[in-house]
Amino acid sequence: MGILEVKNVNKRFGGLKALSEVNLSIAENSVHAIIGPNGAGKSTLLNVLVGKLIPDTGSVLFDGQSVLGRTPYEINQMGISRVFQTPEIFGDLSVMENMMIACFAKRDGAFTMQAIGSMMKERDIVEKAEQMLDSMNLADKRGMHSASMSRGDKRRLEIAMCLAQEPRLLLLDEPTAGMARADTNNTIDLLKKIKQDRDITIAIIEHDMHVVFSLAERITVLAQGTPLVEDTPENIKGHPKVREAYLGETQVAA
Amino acid sequence: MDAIILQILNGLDKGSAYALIALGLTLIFGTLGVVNFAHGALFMIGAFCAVTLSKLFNLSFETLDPTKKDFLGNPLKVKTPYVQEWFGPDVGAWLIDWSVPLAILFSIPIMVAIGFVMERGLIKHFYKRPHADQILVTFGLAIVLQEIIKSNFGANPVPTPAPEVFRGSFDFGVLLGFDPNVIIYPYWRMVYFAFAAVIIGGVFAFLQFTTFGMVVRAGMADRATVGLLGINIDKRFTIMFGLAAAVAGLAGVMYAPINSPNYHMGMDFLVLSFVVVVVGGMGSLPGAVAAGFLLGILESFASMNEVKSVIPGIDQIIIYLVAIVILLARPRGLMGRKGVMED
Amino acid sequence: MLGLNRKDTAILLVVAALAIFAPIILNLFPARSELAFFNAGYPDLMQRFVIFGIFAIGFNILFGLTGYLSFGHAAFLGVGSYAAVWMFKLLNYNVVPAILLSIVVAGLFSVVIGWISLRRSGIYFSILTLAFAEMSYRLAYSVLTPLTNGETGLQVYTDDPQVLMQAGGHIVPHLFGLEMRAREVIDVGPWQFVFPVGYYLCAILMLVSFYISIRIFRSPFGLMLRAIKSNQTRMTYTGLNPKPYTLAAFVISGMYAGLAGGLLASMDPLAGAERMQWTASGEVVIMTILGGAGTLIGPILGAGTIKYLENVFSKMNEGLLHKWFAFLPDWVESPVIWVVSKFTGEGWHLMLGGLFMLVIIALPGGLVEGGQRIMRLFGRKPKAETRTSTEPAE
Amino acid sequence: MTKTTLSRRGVLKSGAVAGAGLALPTIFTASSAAAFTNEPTGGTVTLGFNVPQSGPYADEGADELRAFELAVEHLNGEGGGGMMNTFSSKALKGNGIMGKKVQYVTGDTQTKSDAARASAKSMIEKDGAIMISGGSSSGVAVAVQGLCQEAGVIFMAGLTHSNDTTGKDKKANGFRHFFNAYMSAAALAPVLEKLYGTDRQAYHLTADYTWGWTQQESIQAATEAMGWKTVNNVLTPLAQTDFSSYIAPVINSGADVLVLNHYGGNMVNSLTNAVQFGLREKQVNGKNFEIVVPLYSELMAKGAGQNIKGIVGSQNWDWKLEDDGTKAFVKAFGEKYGFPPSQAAQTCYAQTLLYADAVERAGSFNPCAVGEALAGYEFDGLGNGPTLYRADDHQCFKDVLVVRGAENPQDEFHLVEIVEVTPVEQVTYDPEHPMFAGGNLGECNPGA
Repeated sequence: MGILEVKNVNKRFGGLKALSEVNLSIAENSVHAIIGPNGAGKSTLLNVLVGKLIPDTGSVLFDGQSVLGRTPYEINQMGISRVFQTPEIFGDLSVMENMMIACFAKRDGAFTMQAIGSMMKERDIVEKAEQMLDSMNLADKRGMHSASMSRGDKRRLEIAMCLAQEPRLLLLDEPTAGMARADTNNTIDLLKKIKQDRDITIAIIEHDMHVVFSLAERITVLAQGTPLVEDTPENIKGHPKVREAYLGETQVAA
Repeated sequence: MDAIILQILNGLDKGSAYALIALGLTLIFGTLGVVNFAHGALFMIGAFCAVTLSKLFNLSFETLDPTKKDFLGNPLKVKTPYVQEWFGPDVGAWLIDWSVPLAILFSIPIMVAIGFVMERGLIKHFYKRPHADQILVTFGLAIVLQEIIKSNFGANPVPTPAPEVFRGSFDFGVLLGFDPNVIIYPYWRMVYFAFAAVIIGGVFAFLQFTTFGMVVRAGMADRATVGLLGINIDKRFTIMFGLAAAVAGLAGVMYAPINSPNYHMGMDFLVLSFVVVVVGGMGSLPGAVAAGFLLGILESFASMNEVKSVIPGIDQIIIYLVAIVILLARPRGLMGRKGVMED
Repeated sequence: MLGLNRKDTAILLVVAALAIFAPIILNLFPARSELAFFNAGYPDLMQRFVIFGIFAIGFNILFGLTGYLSFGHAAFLGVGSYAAVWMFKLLNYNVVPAILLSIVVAGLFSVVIGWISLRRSGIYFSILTLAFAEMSYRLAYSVLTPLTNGETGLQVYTDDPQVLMQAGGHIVPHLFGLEMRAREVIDVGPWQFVFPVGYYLCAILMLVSFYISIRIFRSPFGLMLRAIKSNQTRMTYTGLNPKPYTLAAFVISGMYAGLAGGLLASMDPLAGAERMQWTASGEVVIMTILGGAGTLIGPILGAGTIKYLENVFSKMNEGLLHKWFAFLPDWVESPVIWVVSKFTGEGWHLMLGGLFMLVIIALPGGLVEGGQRIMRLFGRKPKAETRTSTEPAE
Repeated sequence: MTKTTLSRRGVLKSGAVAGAGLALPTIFTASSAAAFTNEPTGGTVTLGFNVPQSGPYADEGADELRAFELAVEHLNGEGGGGMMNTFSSKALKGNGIMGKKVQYVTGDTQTKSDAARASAKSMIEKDGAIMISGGSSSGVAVAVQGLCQEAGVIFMAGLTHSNDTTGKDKKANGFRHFFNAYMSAAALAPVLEKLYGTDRQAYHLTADYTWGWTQQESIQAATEAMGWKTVNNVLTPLAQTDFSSYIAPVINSGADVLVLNHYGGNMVNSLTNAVQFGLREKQVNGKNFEIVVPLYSELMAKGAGQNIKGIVGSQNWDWKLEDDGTKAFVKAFGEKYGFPPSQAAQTCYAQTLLYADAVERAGSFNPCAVGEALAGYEFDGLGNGPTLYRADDHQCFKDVLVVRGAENPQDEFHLVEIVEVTPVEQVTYDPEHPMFAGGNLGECNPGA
């Protein structure tokens, strides 16, 4: 039994069948990649997992509990954090403030009324936030306006915020999209380190095969809204169906 | 039945004014992404174009008539309009009588020019600013414009009648098989409705069938992409602003005979037209038109005695009530697009 | 001090000093001089400064922090006033129950309106709040006249129940016997300073409100509100529910508005329906943005500026202008007066409209930004207020 | 009145300065030496003119302000003296009021009770005004009157037509020269009977706020008393601009008279719409359809243009009256400003003179003394013929004009013509009349 169990999920948009009979199991503490060509239903699946979309039929269980019908923040509080394709951070706030918000969310839940509590009293939050920034090499940017950071830094901040919540499952939506090769490699190293340092399950949706094959322990290939194969990277690489459906000749060479 | 037909007529008529104003407002919003609180003022300026032309035609020279006395007991100064002197009494009188329709021609260049100046001089600098700033600066502009009108024309309404032939009313009921005098409707209001229909149709046709319109519509959908195509979208948007100003102005010109224009009529319509645009859905042209007519008709129904006796005061709040209900039922109004003005 | 860091304490102390010494600061000019026209140190205006200051401080908690632009906040001011006057009518003229009830009623009212309106965001939210406020205004003016006394405004009549009224009791609003309109007049040379009781009650409440608002700005709650403004998507995907936060902010600012309304009624026991009109809601938006939305002190500055200009410019008449410009030769004087008169007296709206435009165009951050620029000009690092740092002081 | 004795006088007080005879505002306070609020101690006295300068009534406000300026000029002995020459009381000498030069301050009521009170307070608290006058709506008049009562200054109401101003909301410190809705109705009824007969079906459109209701109530009572029937009374929102949906049903309702209980912009629009719908040309029940606008003003007639022709209504005063007072006033006003005064201007001018005269006769600025001098005072020569300031409710009783829109005006100043001057006896009512009941003048309040 995996930490995330997707069973018989179907989702239609009007006449278009975006997901059909999707079954997926992600094992705890694994790195699982979901790949597939454009329009394969990767984003729809992701949105189902985080509660943004509700499937027409099927079930999604996280740690044995259904996530269906829950709002994104409830699902997040269950232990699923999401990293977006373009980093979603609080651009108007400082890096430290971004970090603190994540720490508060972990400690206090979806809503607490601390209308006039003083931030100065929140020693533990401050410490934890600083620790996180340290570990992500962002400590020197703590006072910076986060919108003015480089894209790579924003990405690291976003991941740091997700990690501060100590999620059990981290969902990454094309984390290296639009990055230069050097940045991509840094991100790969970062993710490897994260995996090393803690007990966490990582699910990653990715285009870049280099990233996928550097990180993933298992790979699911989606095509036309339905899982084609699920296997280890080695087997996927050589799988004829996958070549046919998606990889093509060029990408594999890369 | 007759009462309902009558109120539908009233509603169409009111709705055409709302729709015209809302159309321009949503055009500016959709193309430029600017919330223009001065749009009501443009409507008001349009109405005052009609007033101005009528005053120009009435510019007079004075001759003393010793047989009559003025209020101080001095000989009365009799005024004769110059146009009557220059073109003869008949043509002169005709010009004065037809000053409102003639003001259509007079107002278009003025309104377009005002639109250009506004966009280039002020609005342009606010594309990137928060909507609250846009609201405030255009609100400030609206106050300035209306105060300028006030200091020139006074606060009192200025009567601006329709041409003689359009005064009086038409017996609709007879046409539909009712008794005479049951459903009568003023000629000028019918003219207004027809005029609004033409303008609305014209704007839609312009956007639908011209290349210019196509580019603008593409720009409304995705400004960045159109910019990448190397098309100078800014210039076109300026022209759109002029067009929207002209639409508001024309709505005002033709409205002048319905209610005597006064300097704060723009503010009276401003809030209402915003409600119309939002109910229709920000950035949706058909939505604005539909919402205009819908609210006009509902407002008319709400003012019926039969309705008022059931819910007292309903006519005071109907527009707002409908707006609330629609916005709760349809998050982006009748035809709004997702993600527009929601942050 | 009081759980504030040094900078915030300094701001609070400055505001407190301004409030305490306002009767002196605002009566800068000797009472009989020509310039006395520009004095503002009389009870009614001083009270308005701080009351509308409270209103704007509260509005800023909603708009400045969460970015939700309410166009119907005047409704809460209005119901606050009505609640207070009703307390005068039913109990007696003591302001304590009146003010408490006005806060409570406005709070309840804002829970209802906020709960509905906050289902939408952006301009849709603005229009919903506007619709509620306009409905309140129009009904108060007409159908609800038995409750609001309509056009005339709700006031206390001698035949009202006033069950707690004792024989010979106070017949004006008072705080346990201390009449709101009582005042101390002190003459210093040609200067005259008025120290009104009502003003000081308002000022104390304003300082309390301001202090609470600083605490909110600097609290985790305030941080969450700013997070809402910044990125709601990230917020929900960080496991936070924006809705109760926004609603809480809405209700808090509604209660501030209710307090302001209750104080208005306590200073002058008459509540008119116009208090709820959309223009009144627009006024607080303008005050906040003019002063500097999202800054601590901005709303107070904005409220004071608008109320002062409204008062001074609407009272300038041509007779006065003639007196002032009498030193000019006639051929200069007439055109000067002609121009100036367009902006004063009847034309004071023109001045106000022009001013909004000017400030918004030149100073996107409002008067606070103007102040910061001036500070910079004098070579000082603008350590003044910024919109962001809630960094905990170590 | 409770006196405020908050504490001892401040130690800083310099007796010499305070005693030096400065015209300082000494507001509401017992700690000053003054006997009443804003007692003028120097060589000048300050009056406060609170008129609408913004909003739809701004033009009316401007005309009121012109009248006030003229009155101040005359009081100070400048200009020709205007109606001071025809005024039956000769107490005014043209040397100011009790020898003190008259100064004035102005403010904007914005036709909102809140703003009007703020503006009046500023005049009383800051400028030391001893009397407040002006305004052009009843809501404002009642609000400011209440304020003046509390502050202890005299309020000389401007244009306010609601019964409440000197009825339910009357105050000892407040005085109204203008006529009211009851008087309009009483004056109109006989004329309407003469013009349109006793068998009429009336349809009322009424502005949905206090003034509209009192006027509608008054007109309905007066017309029903002479045999008319009231078919319907429809309340219209104050903010309404297009009245078509209210006018359209009138045609088919069986009514043959439309009564528009509207004022200002409301009236201009509703009348314009009614004429647009062709009501004036209709024949109903075998009679010509008629429209009545109970409260008229020159500015409204101007705004409605040709639509006003033949429409009957009532006015407090009109510049075309032939008495000496009117002539003197029109001459003074016309020569100064180039056009004849409105009824709003006349009432404001008369109120200013009446106040000044009362001060002279009382020999004191004390509001209580002034009030006493005004209450029950009979005078003439201010344009309205013999007039009584009734002591019971501080309402002036005088003739009321019934006017009609002129068919063929010789110029823009002749838009209305006088049909009849209804004598004062016909419009007088008992102070306890039900439409005015429920109020109480209370005690006069000198403030200090």
